[in-house]
Amino acid sequence: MTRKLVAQLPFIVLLVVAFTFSLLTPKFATTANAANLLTQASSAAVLAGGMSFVLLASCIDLSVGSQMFFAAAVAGKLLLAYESVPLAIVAMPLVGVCCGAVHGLLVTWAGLAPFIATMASLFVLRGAGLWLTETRAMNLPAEFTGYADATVAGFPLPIVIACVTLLALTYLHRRTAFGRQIVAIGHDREEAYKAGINCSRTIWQVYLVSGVCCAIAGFISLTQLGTVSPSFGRDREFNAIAAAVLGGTSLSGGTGSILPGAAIGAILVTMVFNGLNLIDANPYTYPLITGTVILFAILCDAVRHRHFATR
Amino acid sequence: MVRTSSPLTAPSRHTSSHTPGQIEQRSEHPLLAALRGRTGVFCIALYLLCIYPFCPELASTGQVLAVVHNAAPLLVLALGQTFVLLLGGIDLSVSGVIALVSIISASFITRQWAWAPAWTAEPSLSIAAGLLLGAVIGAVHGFAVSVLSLPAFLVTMSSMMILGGAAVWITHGERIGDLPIPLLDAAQRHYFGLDISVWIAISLALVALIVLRRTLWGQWLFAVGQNARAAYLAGCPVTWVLISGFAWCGACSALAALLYTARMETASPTFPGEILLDAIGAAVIGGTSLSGGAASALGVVGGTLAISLMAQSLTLLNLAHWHVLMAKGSVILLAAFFDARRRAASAAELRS
Amino acid sequence: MSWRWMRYLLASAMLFAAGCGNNKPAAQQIDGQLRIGIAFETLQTEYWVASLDNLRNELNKRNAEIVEVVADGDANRQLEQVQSLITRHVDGIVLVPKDSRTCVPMIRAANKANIPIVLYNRGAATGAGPHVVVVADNRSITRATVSKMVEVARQRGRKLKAAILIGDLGDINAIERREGFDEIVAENPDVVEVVARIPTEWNQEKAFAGITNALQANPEIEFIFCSSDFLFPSVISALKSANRYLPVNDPNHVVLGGFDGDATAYGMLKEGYLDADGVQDVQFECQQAVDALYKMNRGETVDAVLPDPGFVIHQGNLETDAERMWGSQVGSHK
Amino acid sequence: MSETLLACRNVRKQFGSTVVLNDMTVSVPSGTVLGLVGENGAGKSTFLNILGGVLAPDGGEIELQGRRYTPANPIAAARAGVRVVHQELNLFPNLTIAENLFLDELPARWFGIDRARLQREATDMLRRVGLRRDARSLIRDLSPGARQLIEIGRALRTGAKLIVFDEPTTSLTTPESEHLFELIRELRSQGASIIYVSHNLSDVLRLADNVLVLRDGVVQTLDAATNLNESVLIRAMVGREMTQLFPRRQPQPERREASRPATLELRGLTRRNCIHDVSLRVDAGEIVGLAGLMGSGRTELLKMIYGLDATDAGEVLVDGVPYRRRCPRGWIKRGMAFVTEDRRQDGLLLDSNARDNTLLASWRQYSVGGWLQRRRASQAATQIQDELLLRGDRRVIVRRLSGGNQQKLVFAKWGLRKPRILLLDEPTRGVDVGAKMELYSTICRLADAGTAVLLVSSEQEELIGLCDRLHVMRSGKLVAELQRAEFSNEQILRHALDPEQIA
Repeated sequence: MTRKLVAQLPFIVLLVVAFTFSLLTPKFATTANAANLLTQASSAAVLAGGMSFVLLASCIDLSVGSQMFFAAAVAGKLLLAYESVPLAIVAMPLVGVCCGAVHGLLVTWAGLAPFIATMASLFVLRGAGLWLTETRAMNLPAEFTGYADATVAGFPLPIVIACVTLLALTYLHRRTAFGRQIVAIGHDREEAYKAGINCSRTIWQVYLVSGVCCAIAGFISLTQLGTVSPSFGRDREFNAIAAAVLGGTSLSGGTGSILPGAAIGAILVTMVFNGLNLIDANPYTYPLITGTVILFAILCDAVRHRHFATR
Repeated sequence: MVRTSSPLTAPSRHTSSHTPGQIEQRSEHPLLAALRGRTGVFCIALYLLCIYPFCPELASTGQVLAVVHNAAPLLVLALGQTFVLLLGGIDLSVSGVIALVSIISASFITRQWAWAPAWTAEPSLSIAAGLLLGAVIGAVHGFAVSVLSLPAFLVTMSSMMILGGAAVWITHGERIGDLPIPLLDAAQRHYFGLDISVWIAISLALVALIVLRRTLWGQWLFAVGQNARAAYLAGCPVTWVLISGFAWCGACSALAALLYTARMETASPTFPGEILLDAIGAAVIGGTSLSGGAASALGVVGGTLAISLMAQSLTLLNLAHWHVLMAKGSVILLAAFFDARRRAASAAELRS
Repeated sequence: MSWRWMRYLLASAMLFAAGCGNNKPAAQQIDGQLRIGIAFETLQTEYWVASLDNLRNELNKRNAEIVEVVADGDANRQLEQVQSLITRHVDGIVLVPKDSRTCVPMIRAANKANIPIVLYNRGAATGAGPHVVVVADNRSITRATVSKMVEVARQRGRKLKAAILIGDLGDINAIERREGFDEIVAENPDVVEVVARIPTEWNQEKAFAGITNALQANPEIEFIFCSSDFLFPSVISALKSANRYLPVNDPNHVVLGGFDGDATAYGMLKEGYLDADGVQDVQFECQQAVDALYKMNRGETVDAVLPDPGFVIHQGNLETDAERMWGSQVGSHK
Repeated sequence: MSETLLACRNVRKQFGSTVVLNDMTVSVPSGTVLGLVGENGAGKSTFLNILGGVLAPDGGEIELQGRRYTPANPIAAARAGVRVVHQELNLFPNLTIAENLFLDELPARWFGIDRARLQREATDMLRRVGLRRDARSLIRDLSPGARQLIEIGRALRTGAKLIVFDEPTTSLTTPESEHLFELIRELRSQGASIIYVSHNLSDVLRLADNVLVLRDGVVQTLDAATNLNESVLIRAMVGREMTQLFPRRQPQPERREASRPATLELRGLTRRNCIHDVSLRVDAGEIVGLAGLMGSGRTELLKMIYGLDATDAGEVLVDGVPYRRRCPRGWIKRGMAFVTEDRRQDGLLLDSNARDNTLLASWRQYSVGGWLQRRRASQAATQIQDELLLRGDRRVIVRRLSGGNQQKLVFAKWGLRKPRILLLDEPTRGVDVGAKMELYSTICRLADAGTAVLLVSSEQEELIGLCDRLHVMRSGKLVAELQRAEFSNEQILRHALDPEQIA
C-alpha cells in the first residue's frame, strides 16, 4: 500500500499547499487566479517535462535556461531584422534541436559527464545569447507578444501549447519504443547495452527532445514578457529540476512520469511563488524558498529511491 | 559525484565505473605520460605565445601584476574546488557561500545587528567566524554526500540557491559598505609590490601542496578519490575524509569571500555564478581529473594564472564579456574532453 | 621531477622577461589627442545604450581615442576593468558604477594614478576622494512626474489604488525615485493609496510576475509608477492580459508614469497611453561629463556635482518638448 | 539431420599470463543437447562469454553453420542466432513482461508501439515457457523463478539457432525445472542446438545427448551421455594428480585444547535466507578452508565477519572477546585482514604506484601527528615487496602490472600490518602458476608465524594442499568438516553437491 501512497505523494503535496494558501488569502482560491497560475506554470511545465525526459535516462541538462535565452535571442534578432513572426517561431525549435544535438554529442561521443557538459554549455550559450543581443534588451513587436493573450477554443494559448507538448512527451514516453528504451537505459546503461539497445543514439535523441522543450518554453515565456532581456531564462534549470523531482521522477533514472508527474511538479513550484506573492510575503525570501523546495525535492527522492529500491 | 555513493554499496551505477586518469606527481612517469598529464598548462603557454602579437600591452609589468592580482582570490577558490574534485565530487555552492559569508562577516564588523554578541566587534574574530561558517557549510555538504549518499552536484546546487537566497533575505538586497577604514587599509597593504591577498593565496597553495604530498590526510584524500571502496576496506575513515574535504572547500570559499569583500570594500548579497566557471576551469586545466583521484596543487596555480591571463588578454583585445564567457565555457569542455579521453584510454587497459 | 619544475620556471621567466622589457604602452600617442576609458555597468536598458552612443559622439567630436568596457552587473569585474584602464594609461575615465559603494576603490585607484574620473548617472558614497558626478536629480524629477500623475488622478475625483515597481535597492537612483514617489503620495493621501510595492532588481521577469500577481491581488489598481521605462513592456503585457491597457481619455484608464524617457515611453506617449514621464536629458549629461574631463585634464577645477534638472513630459507638452526627449530620436532598436 | 551447427577448433583464451581456455575443440550437431560440466574456474564461463560475444578468443576459430563466427558484441551474437541465458538476470523491473521480452525489437505502428501484436506475441511466449502471468504485469512484482523463465523466453525468440543455458535451474522450483526440460526437448526436436551448463549432474545426464567435461581450460572427456554416470563425471572433473607441490607445513601439534579461546571464533552467524547458523573456530597458526560451489554463501560469510554485510544473529569473537560494532577500521585495529575476491575493485588503487598500494592500509603507522615519514614508509614497503618477490617496474601505475604482481601487492598491503587473522577469498584467482606458488608460500609463512587463516577457494587442490581443516558449505550451511587425513577431491565435491543427487 505504501508504494501507491508514495506514487500519489506529489498530488497530495499539491493539495496541501493549495489548501494552506487558500486559507491564508481569499484571493488565492479564485478561478481568475487559477487561470493566471496555469498560464504562468505553462512554460515551467514544458521545461519540467523536458527535464523529466532527461532524468528518465539518468542524465541531466543544466543548460535549459541558457538554451531558452539563446533561442529567444535568435528569434528576437530575426524578428527585428526580417519583421516576420512565423520565421522567428520556426527558428526557435530549430535552435533548440541544434543545441540538443551538440549536448547529445558531448555526452555520448565525447564521453563527458552529463552535468559537466551541460554546466559548461550553460555559460557558453548564455555568452552566445549575450553576443547576439549585445546585452541590450530587445523589445519585440506587438504581433509576437500578442500570442500571449491569444486563446484557442477559449483556453489561453500558453496553456494549450503546454498541454499539447506534455501529451506528446507522455506519448513518446509510454507508447513508443524510444520511450521504453529510455526507461531501460535509465535503469542500468550496461544492461540496456547488453539487451541490444543502441544507448548512444537514444541518449543523443533525449537531448534533442530536451532542446525542443527548451525552445517551446522559451517561446511561451518570450510572448508573455515581450522582450529579450539579458537575464532571460536565468536559474530556470533549478526550478525545472525541482518540478521534475517533486513530480516523482527519480534522479537516478528509470522511474518517473511526464504528464501527471512533471505537470504537478511545475504547478506546485509556480503555486508556491504565486501564493507567496498574493500574501505579500517579503519578496527577498523567494530565492531562499526556491532553494529549500529543491532540497526538499532531492531529499524525498533519495528517501523514495532507497526505500523502494527497484532492483 | 563521488564514485562510491556510500562505502557500503558497490560503486554507484550511474557514474562511470572506471577509475580515473593519471597522477603525475604521485608516481614517476615516463616523459610522454608526464607531458600528457600537463596538457592544460602546456597549451596555455602555447596560447600565450600566439596571443602576444595581437596585444603587446599584455606584456607590460602593470598588466602582469594585474593578472596576478586578479588571480589571487580565484586561486583560493580553485584550491578549495580541487580537494572536492579530488574526492570525485564537485561544489557548485561557491557563489552562495561567498555571498553569505561576506554579508555575515561585514554585518558583524559594522555592528549591523544589535543582537550580535560583543566579540563580533573585533574584526579578526568576525573574520574567523566567517571562515568557520564556510567550513561548517562545507562539512554539511560532505555529510550529505557521504552519509546520506546524495549526488554531490545536486546537494551543492540546492545549497547555492539557499545560501544565496539567505544572503539576499538578510540584507533585503542591499549591500553593506561602511567597513572600518583601518581594516580596509590593512587588507589592501602591499608587501614587496604584491597585495596581501596575493600572499595569502600563495601561502594557501603551499599549504595545499604540503597537505597533498606530505600528510596522512592528503594520502587518504587521494585513496578515497581513486577508489573509496578499497580505501574503506583498508581502514581509511572514508566518511570523515569526505566531510573534511568538503569542509576545506567551504573554508576556501569563505576566505575568497573575505578577499573579494576587502577588495571591493563592500559586502554584496549577490555574486555572479560565473565565478564557479573560473574555479572549476582553473582546477581542471591544472590537471585535476573530473572523476576524482588526480590533482596537483602546483597544477592548480598554473591553471588559475592561465584563466586569469586569458580573461585579461580577451579584455585587452576589447572583446566583450560574452566572448570571455564563451571562451571559459569552451576551455572547460576542452579540458573535460581531455580528461574523458584519458579515462577511456586507461579504462580500455582495464578491460583488456 | 626535474622536468616539471624546469617547465614552470621557463614559462614564468618568459612572462616576466617580456613584461619588464616593455614598459611603454605600445600605441603611440598623437599629441593633444586624449585616450578616454568608458566603463559601463550594463547595456541592459535603452537608456544606457543611448548614453553610450551620446558619449561616443561627444568624444568623436574631440577625436579622442575611446576604450570601452562593460561589466554586465559584476562589481568585481568592473573593478578589474577600471584597473586595467588605469594600467593602459588612459587620460580620463567615464564610469557608470554598479552602485554607490563599490565604485569607491575605483575612484581611489584613479586618483592615485591622477587620472580624472567622472561618474555618470550614479553618485558615489561619501569618502570616495575627489571626483566629478554628472547625475540627474532623480528625486525632484520623480516628484514632478508623480505630481503630474496625481493631477490626472485628481480629475477622477475618487481615491485610486496605486502600485510602484521599485528598481534594484542597491542603486542610489532607484532608492531616490522610490522616496520621491512616496513623498508625493504622502502629500496627496486623498487621491492616491499605495497597495503594492513590487521589487524588480531591474529584472524583466521579476517585474512581469510581480505586476501580474499585483493586478491579480487587487484588480482595482489604477495608478502605476515605473521606476524605469525599460520595465514598461512587462507592465504593458500584464495590463493587456488583464485587458486594462486603455488610452488616456478612457474613463477607467490606468494612470501610468515612468522615468528615463526612452523610445518605448515616447511611443506610449504618442499613442496616448502614458500620462507622464520623467526625462533625463542624456545629451546634456554626456556633454557635461566630457567637458568636465577635458577641463580636469587641462588642470582647471570643476565643481563636484553637475546636476541635470531633467524635465517631465506629458500629454500636455508632448508636441512642444518632444525633440528634447532622447527617446524620440533613437527609435526603438536599430 | 545432424550436420554440425557449431564447430570450435582449438579455441584459446588467456588473461595476462594465465591460460584460461587451452586448445578447446568441440562440435555440436544441430538438434542435439551438449551438457557442459566442470569445476569453478575450469573455463566454462569464459567459453560462454566467447560464444555470447562478450569476449574475443585469442586463438583458434569457431564456425556457425559452416561460416566463420566472430561476434563483436552481444547484439551481433544474438542476431547470428546464438542466445545466452546468463545466471544473473538482465531484466528491467519497471518495464512490463512484454516490453522486457522484445525490448530491442518492439513492433512499430506508425511511430508508436503495436500494443496488440506485442501482447499477442508475449502471451504465447509466456505459454511456451509455462508462466501463467499477464504479459502486462511489471517485472518488479515477479518472483526470481518467474524472472528466470522470462530470461529464458527472451532467448527463445525467433531465429534462435544455438541456445546456451548457464545454471538455469538455480532459482526454479522442481515443476518449473521439469517444464524447462520439456521445452529444451521440444527445441531439440525443432532442430535448435542447446548447450546446457549446470552443477546438477543428474539433470545434465538426463537431458544431454553428449557431455563435455572441462578442467583447467582443457577438454577432459567428450562422450555420449548414455555411457557416462555421475561418479565417472566427478572423477573426470577433479581427478588429477597433485601436480603443484605445496610448501611443507610443520605438522600442527595437537595443542588446540577447547579451553583456550580460539583466535577467531564464529558463533551461530545467521542472515535471513543467506547464511544459517554458521559456527567455526580458527586457532593461531591454523589454516581452515571453506569449500563449496559458487553461490553457497562463502563470500557472504567473509563479508559478514568483516562487517561489510549486516548480520541478523550470532557473533564473531577474537580471543574469546565478541566485537559487536563490526566495521573494517575496527577489525584492522584488532589485527584482521581481508583479501577480497575482486582485487581491482576492492583491493587496489589502480592509478597509484606499488608503494602507495602497499602502504594503503598502514599510512597511520608511518605518520607522526599527521605528518608522513615518507622515507621510513618507503623502506618498509620496499622491504615487504622484496619479501614477496614482487617483480615488474615498481614505479609504473598498478593498472599495468600482471595479475600475479597485483595480488602480491594486496598481500604486501596486509602483510605490512602483520595481521593476527587473515581472511582470504579466492586469493589465487587469475594468477599465473609461478605467482601462485609464491603466494602459497607466503600464506604458509604467515600461518607458521601464528596468523589464523580462513581460506575460501574454489580450487580443490589448493584447499587440500594448504588447509589443516576443511569445512564444506552448501546454500549457507556448514554441511561437513574434514580433517587433513580425510581430504580427497571426490569427498569434497560429494558434500558440495546436493546429497540426494549422489545415490
